[in-house]
Amino acid sequence: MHRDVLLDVIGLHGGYGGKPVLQGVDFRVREGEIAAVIGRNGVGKSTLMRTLIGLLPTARGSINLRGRPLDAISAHKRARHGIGYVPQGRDVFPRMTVVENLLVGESIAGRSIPGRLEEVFGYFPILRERADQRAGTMSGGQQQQLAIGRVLMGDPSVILLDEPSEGIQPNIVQDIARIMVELNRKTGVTVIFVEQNIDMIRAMAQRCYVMDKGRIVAELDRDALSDRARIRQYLSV
Amino acid sequence: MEFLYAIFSFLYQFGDAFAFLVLSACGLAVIFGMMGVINLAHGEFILCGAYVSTSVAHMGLPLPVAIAAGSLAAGIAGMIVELVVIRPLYKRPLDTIVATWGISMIVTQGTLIVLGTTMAGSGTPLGSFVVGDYSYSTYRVVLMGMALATLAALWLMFTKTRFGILARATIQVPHVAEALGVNTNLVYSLTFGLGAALAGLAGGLYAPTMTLVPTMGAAFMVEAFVTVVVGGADIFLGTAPAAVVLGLIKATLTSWQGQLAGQIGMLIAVIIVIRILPRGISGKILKERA
Amino acid sequence: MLDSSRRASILRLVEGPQTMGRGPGFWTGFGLVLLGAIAYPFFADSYDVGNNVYFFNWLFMAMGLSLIWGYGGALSFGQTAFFGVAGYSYGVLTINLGDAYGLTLLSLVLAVGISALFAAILGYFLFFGRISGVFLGIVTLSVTLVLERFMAQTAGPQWAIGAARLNGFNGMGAMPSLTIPWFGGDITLYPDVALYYVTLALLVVVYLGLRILVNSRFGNVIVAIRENPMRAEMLGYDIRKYQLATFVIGSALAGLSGVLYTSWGNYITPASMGMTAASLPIVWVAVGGRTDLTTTMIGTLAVLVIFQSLTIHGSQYALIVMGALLVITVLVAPKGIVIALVDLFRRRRSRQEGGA
Amino acid sequence: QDAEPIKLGVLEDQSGDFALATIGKVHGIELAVSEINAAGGIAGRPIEMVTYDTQSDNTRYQEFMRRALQRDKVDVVFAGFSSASREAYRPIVNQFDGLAFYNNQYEGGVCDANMIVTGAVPEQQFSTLLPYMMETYGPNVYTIAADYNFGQISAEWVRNIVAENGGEMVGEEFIPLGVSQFSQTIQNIQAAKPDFVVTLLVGTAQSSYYEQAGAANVDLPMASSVNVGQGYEHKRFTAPSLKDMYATVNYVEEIDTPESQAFVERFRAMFPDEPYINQEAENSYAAVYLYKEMVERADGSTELEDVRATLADGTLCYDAPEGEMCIDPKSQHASHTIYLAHVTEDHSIEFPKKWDAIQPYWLGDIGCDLTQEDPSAQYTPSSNPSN
Amino acid sequence: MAILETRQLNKRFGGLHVTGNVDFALQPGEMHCLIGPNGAGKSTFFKLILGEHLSDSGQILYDGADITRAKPFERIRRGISVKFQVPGIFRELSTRQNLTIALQHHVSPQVLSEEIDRLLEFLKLADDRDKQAGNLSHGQKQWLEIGMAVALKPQLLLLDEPTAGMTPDETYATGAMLQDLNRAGMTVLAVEHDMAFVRQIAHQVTVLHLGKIFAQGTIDEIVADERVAAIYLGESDA
Ligand SMILES: Nc1ncnc2c1ncn2[C@@H]1O[C@H](COP(=O)(O)OP(=O)(O)OP(=O)(O)O)[C@@H](O)[C@H]1O
Ligand SMILES: Nc1ncnc2c1ncn2[C@@H]1O[C@H](COP(=O)(O)OP(=O)(O)OP(=O)(O)O)[C@@H](O)[C@H]1O
Ligand SMILES: NC(N)=O
Ligand SMILES: [Mg+2]
Ligand SMILES: [Mg+2]
Repeated sequence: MHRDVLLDVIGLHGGYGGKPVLQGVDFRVREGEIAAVIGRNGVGKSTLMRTLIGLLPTARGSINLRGRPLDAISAHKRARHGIGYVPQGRDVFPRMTVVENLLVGESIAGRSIPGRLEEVFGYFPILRERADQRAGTMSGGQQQQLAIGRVLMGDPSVILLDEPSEGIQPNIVQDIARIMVELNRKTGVTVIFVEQNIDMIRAMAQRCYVMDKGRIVAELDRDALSDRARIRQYLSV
Repeated sequence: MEFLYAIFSFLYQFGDAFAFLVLSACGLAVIFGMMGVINLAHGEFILCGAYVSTSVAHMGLPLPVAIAAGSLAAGIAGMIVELVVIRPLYKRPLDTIVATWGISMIVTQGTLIVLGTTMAGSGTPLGSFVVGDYSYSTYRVVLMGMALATLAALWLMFTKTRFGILARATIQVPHVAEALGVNTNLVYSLTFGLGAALAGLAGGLYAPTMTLVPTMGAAFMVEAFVTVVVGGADIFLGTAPAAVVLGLIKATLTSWQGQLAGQIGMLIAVIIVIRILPRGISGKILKERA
Repeated sequence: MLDSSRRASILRLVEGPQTMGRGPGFWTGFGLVLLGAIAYPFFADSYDVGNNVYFFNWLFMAMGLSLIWGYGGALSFGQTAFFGVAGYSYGVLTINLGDAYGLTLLSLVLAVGISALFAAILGYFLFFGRISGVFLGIVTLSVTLVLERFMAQTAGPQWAIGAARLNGFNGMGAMPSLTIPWFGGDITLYPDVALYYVTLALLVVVYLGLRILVNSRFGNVIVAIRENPMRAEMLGYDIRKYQLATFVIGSALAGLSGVLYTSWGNYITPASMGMTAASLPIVWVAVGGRTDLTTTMIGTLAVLVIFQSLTIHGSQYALIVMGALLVITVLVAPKGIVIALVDLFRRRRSRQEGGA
Repeated sequence: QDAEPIKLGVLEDQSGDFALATIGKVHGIELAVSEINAAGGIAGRPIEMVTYDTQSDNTRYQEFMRRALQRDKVDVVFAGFSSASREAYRPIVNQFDGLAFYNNQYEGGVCDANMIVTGAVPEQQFSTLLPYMMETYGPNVYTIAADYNFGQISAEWVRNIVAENGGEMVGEEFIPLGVSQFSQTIQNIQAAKPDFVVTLLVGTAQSSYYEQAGAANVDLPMASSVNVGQGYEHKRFTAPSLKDMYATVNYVEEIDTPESQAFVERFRAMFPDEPYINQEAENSYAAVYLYKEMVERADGSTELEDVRATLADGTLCYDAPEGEMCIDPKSQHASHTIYLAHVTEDHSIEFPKKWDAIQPYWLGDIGCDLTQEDPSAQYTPSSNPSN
Repeated sequence: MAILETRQLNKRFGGLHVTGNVDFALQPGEMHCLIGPNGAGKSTFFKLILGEHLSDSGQILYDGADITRAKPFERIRRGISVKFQVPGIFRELSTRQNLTIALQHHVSPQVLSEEIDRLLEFLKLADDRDKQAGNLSHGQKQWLEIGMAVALKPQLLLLDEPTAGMTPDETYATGAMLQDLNRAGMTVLAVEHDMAFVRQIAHQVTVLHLGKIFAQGTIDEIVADERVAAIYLGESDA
């Protein structure tokens, strides 16, 4: 299968103020692919995600989306290019209701998509049940579902997920993986996700990048991903 | 009949205190209550609204137009201040105390130097009416109506419009709102501008009834801050009941024991209310409701 | 001579992660500044000496606020309440007790004690009621404004305590200055050299004492409460007691400022508890960098000196320049002006060294 | 010749809440100084002004009074608008044994050898005003007054004089400084049905009363010792909110004697933008000339004792724009020509009455005699050596 | 006697009954896991035990004493310690200072420094000792908080999702550490969604569902329970 390169990251350096974290990240993700990023705590996975969406500046190197460099444009404009970002630690809007949280996600598309709210409620029934609850009082796992539902509201063509399984009960982890795969099949959405949960990686990923000390140090393809032990080994590089 | 007159007079006094608290507080409720910016220059936005609306009125334009112009001018001034001074400070809101204190000094003294020590008033319109033994200013009834209308408009705007939702999202978790496609800089600018415009509105509305001097904003500050804080984190749930409670206490004590009692009584009420509701009135409402 | 391990253990008391100034370099600088301060009266005229005492007077309140707000995270907008209570107490006590036999010193101690007691009662009400954040700020502001408005209307002759007329908005005057009993006649501490040294000594003692406090276990706990009160409580600390203790100490220092101010000018006014007066300490402390005692002290002194000289030389533009300075400071020096200058200096030096 | 200048310290509120009423005082001093210097100075010495902006902040008075006396070593200092500021600096003047002029109308009673007062005092303003008002409008009086010493002591004067003249206080209300909302006060006044209202309002916030009372159509005559003459409310608020306000002033710019109009002309020539030349501006102007007269009579000495000695015979006078002002040796206060200023419906001023050479007699009557001893005290009707 | 016992513990938020008549007992020396669907009330149950929320009715006993109304710090002083679900650290203080504040209670100043170094080493935070804790990565914050909780040397350690965001190896190491501590006498109650971890450490497992105790037993019993699979585990291969 030959698909176009969607996201091309070349020699990416970045981090926080004076302190570099990313030290030359190279990888490419094709249109319609589901790619995982794995690695130990503190190697820079979340930093990579934040740099991709534009919450952190590119210090050197470049990020290209469908051939266009993103580095100079601000986060909200990147989102408007159809990138949906689910941060680690959920970061829901605590004093807004569940529905209001979802509505904010529409900004990715810049418009309200008819029927989409119902679709999201279909994926995550708890959100319908708690539509008027303040998001900050939801349980951890409920918030995670909300955070995922929120980006789906904006019909993104690329989804960045930072540890989506964190705090989620096992059967819903499976559901989320299934939803992502299904969405990917139906709409061709590209998914890049950071994960530690081997089951989820195996259930979702078509390709997997291994990160260490601010660099991509290995790439696992479909075959390699069928091997649990191998993933586990890479997770603890 | 006497009894009805007495009731009317009490309602009028309460409404008067309520309107002053609400109109003083609304702009601050947006800028401080929502955005977390401790705006010690709130009074100077009020000053801006008052001066501009009075100048426009002196040009012969009708008062409503003049008031709108004052509010607009304050709003634009607010957006400029936001861009230049406030924007770098969202991550350290406490520093806005110093910055806005500085702005307040600059504006107050700048006004004195440029426009002199005072500006002639434009006069209170609409005359007076008599109920029982007392005659009342009609315009102050308009102020009460404006206070209610402002509260309603704000509530609708922030809970029912898309802008309102995005504004609240931006203020609660800015980086996530940004990452979800919200132009947070624009939202900040508009929100701060709105708060300033509301302050300007208060200035425009009260200008015909007050002395116009560069320090006039100070007259609104204490009332504005205590109302917003007693209201608590959720300004839409909090500001109105806070103004009711404080207005009632102030009006009752003032009529019973005079202005000093009204002032001190209101401040003591603030202390007691916060002691009973350590997260303000809206904190209490939210807890019950959640 | 101190042997080196003794010296190290003394240093450990006054140094630590909670204070920026550290190491021999800092203490050498401290010593030099102190020597300069001690020598100052020999080179300055008596107006300047007295005027400097006036500046020193405020530093106690600033350091107290740094402790409460910078270290403890509780923004008290009403330190002036304690300033005023202590100032008026000193006035009432000395007018009634007189200034013989060192009774003014007793009055000083009592007045500071009264303000501490007041802080303890208010603090109990606040912290045991779990009031925090802006709510704390507004309650403390309300308290100081209530005091201001109350005192402002005590003009009538019925408002007197013993021989002391409270005297309303005009303020209370004619209380004796501090005196030190001495052989062959008391030394009256007018704003002059003797008072300068007494105030300077107090300043050094309070500064070092606070450094010891913030670098102690107690200091660790109060900064922990600032960062995350729930976590601090979940480590087993009764955070209310720590907050209360911090508040009382900081407020007693505001009280000390109040007494010194009152004695300095033989005058205390309700305006010193009003809105403007209440905001000033916050501005001073924030400008210097509230999370450190040294920067607070330097910043406060700088603001006081600059504001006064602007007022003297800046005519009607003084307030505009002051305002602009504040805005610019906040924008270019996020951690306070002192820390920004230190950083700048360090960067310069490292660049020079790198280049060499 | 390089004669050593006479240093004149000036501490006035050029910014903050009181600036409205006090910038003109500084200008009045500047005008007098330029005139005197142009005419050869005081006893051949030029006057040099050392001016500080006290920012309507009592603390600043303390800082700068010390500075003026101790550092600048001024020969005399003109200082203060509010009585509170005067009381803030007075101990310092005493401590350094300086000489200060307080050029402001006030509640009276300061018996202090280091102070000379050119402002008008209650016996000059109220003993004239209140009998006239009661005769014209009736005996029932309601006082609203700023809630501090000035207002309270002035109100005490009003109370006493009303009683002495057979009138009745139907209400008395004290307004904290900074209050700007008066709906309840207006209603209280209407409830009491007075024949006229005495307004002793201080500061710009309180002057909002007039607009609000006008809007509510209170329509009662008013009387004041401070308003109009200081804050020119009739110029700042729209007619007819100050209709039938009567104020006893020793000066306002509308006084149309030739002396007054010449003064206004000279003033406006130097300060074309001056919004209003109020009574304290004239007091300040006259004070410079009074001081000049004192120094010259003391043969050019500026020593406190020499200067004060020139007052002893009670002939130290100056032909001020208002008329003759003389310093009373016992109290060191000035005598004044008092004008009854009446604000008409269109806010123009007419002067239905004028009293010449009203003496500041009260301090002397109760036993203040600065030629004999210096208590450095402030007395009130209810608290003074005679009772 | 149970070290921790709740009797008929109830908590509502508005109309929502979050904890319903929970009778729960934990034996000294036990390693116990609490599992259950998102929103089951696990974190709320912890907060009730700790006093962050006060229960509407029911009783909480610790070591035989009634602590239902006790202040949070009093409960900690009795020997309970906690790691929250959302990391609770002192963000602007260094990693080192965070640990100092936890340790200074009961460690003498002489050995404090060594003790901190040991702990930093163990938490793999030695390189980040002077970093502001707020700038640690998500996983590092979790480690730090576990470190602070353990530093109190509690009798009873409560852990709310201690291994969320950890790699499988790190999860395993955490489990091993807890087992060491348990052998030294510490009782552990952990909320987890990671069944491998639960299997590794738990003597007993309690399933909470809709605020009620739904099932209890060993991990094998729980995994075999089809009702638990239906509401929680799904097609697990744990
Ligand atoms: N806001 C920040 N400021 C400074 N340094 C930071 C900040 N956030 C993270 N870091 C540092 O950057 C490095 C990478 O952190 P990052 O959050 O990207 O790790 P991660 O791979 O996502 O880890 P985890 O699996 O724990 O989430 C870490 O050393 C961390 O301490
Ligand atoms: N303050 C609150 N107000 C209203 N509802 C609340 C509040 N706190 C919690 N809840 C609700 O109570 C229920 C239990 O929440 P809790 O956080 O205890 O769940 P949990 O079992 O820890 O879930 P998770 O595994 O997702 O962390 C949830 O439905 C949640 O939405
Ligand atoms: N003297 C006055 N008005 O205070
Ligand atoms: Mg991460
Ligand atoms: Mg939970």
